[in-house]
Amino acid sequence: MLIVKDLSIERLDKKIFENINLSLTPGNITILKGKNGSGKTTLLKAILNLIEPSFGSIFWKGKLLKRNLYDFYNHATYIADTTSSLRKLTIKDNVNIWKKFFISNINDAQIETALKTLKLDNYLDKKVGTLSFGETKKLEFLRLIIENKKVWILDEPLSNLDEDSIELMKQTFEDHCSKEGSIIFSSHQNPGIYVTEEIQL
Amino acid sequence: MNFLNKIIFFYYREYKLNMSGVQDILTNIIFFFVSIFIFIFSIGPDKQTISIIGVGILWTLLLLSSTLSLRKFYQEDFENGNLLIIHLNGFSFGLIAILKTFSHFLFVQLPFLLSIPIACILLNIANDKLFYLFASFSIGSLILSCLGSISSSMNLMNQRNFLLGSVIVMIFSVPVIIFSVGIINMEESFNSLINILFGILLIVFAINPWASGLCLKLSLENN
Amino acid sequence: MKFLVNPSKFNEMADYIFKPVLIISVILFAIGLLFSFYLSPDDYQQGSTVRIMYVHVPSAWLALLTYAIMTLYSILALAFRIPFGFIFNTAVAPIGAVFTLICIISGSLWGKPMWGTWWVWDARLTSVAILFIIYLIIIFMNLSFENRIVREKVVAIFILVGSVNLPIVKFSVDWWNTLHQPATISKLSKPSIDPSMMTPLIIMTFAFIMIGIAIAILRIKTEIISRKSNLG
Amino acid sequence: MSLRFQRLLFILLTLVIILSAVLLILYNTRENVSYFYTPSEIDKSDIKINKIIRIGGFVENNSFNKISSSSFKFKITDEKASILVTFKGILPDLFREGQGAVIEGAFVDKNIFNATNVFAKHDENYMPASIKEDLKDTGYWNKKYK
Repeated sequence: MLIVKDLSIERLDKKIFENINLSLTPGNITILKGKNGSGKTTLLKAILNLIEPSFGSIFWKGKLLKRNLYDFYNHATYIADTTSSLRKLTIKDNVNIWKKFFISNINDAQIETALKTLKLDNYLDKKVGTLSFGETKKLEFLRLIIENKKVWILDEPLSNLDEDSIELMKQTFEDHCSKEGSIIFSSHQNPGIYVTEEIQL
Repeated sequence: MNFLNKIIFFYYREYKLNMSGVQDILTNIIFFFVSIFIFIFSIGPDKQTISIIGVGILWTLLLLSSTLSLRKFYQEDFENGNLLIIHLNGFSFGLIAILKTFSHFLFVQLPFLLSIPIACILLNIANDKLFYLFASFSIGSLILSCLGSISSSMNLMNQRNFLLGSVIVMIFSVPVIIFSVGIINMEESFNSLINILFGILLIVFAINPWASGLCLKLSLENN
Repeated sequence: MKFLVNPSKFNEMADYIFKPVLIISVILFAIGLLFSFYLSPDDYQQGSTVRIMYVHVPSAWLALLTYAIMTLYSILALAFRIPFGFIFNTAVAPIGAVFTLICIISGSLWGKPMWGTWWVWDARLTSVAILFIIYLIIIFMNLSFENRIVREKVVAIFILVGSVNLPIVKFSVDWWNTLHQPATISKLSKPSIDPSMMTPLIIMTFAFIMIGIAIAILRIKTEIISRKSNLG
Repeated sequence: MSLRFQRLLFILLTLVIILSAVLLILYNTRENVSYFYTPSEIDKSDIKINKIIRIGGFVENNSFNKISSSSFKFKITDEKASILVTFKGILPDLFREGQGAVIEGAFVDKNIFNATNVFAKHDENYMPASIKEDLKDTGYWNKKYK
């Protein structure tokens, strides 16, 4: 599906990384490992076509990503390491906005169970701004369920999560893979999650 | 149609976002009125003078108050990553710029437009000028929204000098002010002046998606 | 002509031409000032006040020319990915601002005795004032971004947006009634200025161009060096 | 609405909009950004009394009258209409009969304009003072320069 070929990126004439090759096929989990500033986020942004590669190319479904961008965006969810939920609104409102904005085909019961597993179902009328950092992070992952897309692109999903939540993420990941989905995520620690491909930056 | 739904729900999102911070909009309007009071008191009780410079005061304050809310334009959505999410949902940056401009007009400028009649009473502006005021202000504030979009997208990554965005809006709004104040003072040439204003609106409206879109993309690439 | 778009070629070329350009500009200034103060005649209406023109007009031309070239380089830099355009814009904006300022100051010194006022808000003077502020905004933008890639591109976009002001400055006197007189020298018609006054004007214009090029060379070279050292 | 289609749409829309906008502006600005009115424009429209406006034109020949040391009376004309102007204050050096001028002020009654400011307007012609005399002698002067 997604193939990255000999990708190199330079910024201000300085090489960030060179010759990255990876392929993301259904049921695949790829991890990007590396220290801070090694270019994990840059690589993810290049995959999202936000950053022009200096050399090499990215393909989606056999076509150049640039030519097939709209289709790719329709199949991918990106979660950055920021809080994209609106802080002044309640969890319920946020979920509603996402559900409508992404034209989600998920029904309310599924969202409720997801909220339950994330242990957020008691705070539905609480404003996001009053939640703890870990909780907002978990709320962010709710978007993965709501958007219900094949390719997940996650930037540092496991930082700031407790062990229970990491365990939960593990299960979610495996679940997604068994449904022919594919995941690429970055991490600076060893997550202990089963991955099919590991890329060191 | 799928995409039309997306646009409608983009505005649903904007509506929710703005209503959650409705006190910000109200504060803007309070700023507008308090400034009018200050103008009236600093000029003195001469009703004649106030009614002569009233239109100028209205325009200055509209400009100032709409530049006050410039940082709300893209900055929040940029910092919390929503801009990227919207883009990934199939909106090109140019389209985001256009939609956001209309949203700014709806939620920030429209309240001003609605409060103009009250401001007119305070500033002793004759009732028969109300139509001209509305005509020039509705086009002018749309132009201000477009300019605001351009300048605030330029200054997304500008961490040091917040005022620069306002200066950019103000310097480009000089022709707008010239012509729209002209409408009030020269009612006989209303048609051609409103056409000029409309022409300026079309130009900034056409430039807006390109300039803002490019700046948005740049800032998202590099933050 | 590669030195116009390539930093290292530009550096080579600059080493060759910097000194000659500087010398020529000094000579031209000497001749031009001599002409404009002693050898040119008084105007039939304005008397000797007309001599302000020999500073005012070249600086106004150069203010416009600088912005036009910056616009050109912005297009080159954004559309054809030529980074030298960004270097040029950063380096040259203050020069354009200074030319505009000279133009404004000499203009008001000229306006006071002739028109009877330092300043009026007619279309020409207003648009030049806006041009000056646009230059200032470009300079301040260059100072206030931390990320260089974003900064130079955003500035280039701003230059392009601001270039709508250029035709307004140039044609304001033809399109609208202004207190400022229409253009004396234009392509379409014979200049309405006497040769004896045209000569110092042309000499002074070339002197201004030469000094502008000399300062631009210096500033572009420092800009290139500072960019290189930022990387190291 | 793919991203490329959005882009194409934008390009087309931009071209159409900019073209029509430029036409719209050029068609309408001609009369309206004037720093001043000409006397014949004043003649045609009915300008209100006591409204501050500017009028530009030439000082009519043989119309300049000095009432006292700092108060003057003259006519501003554009060869089709002329307006009687009174002014108290200091006139600029360049102000003389036959020369361009812009005056700022208001009509005190239907025919008399009271100027608060007078600016001299010079034309785009520059020539040595000596040549002007030559030209006048040959009669070439009036034909070419106003």
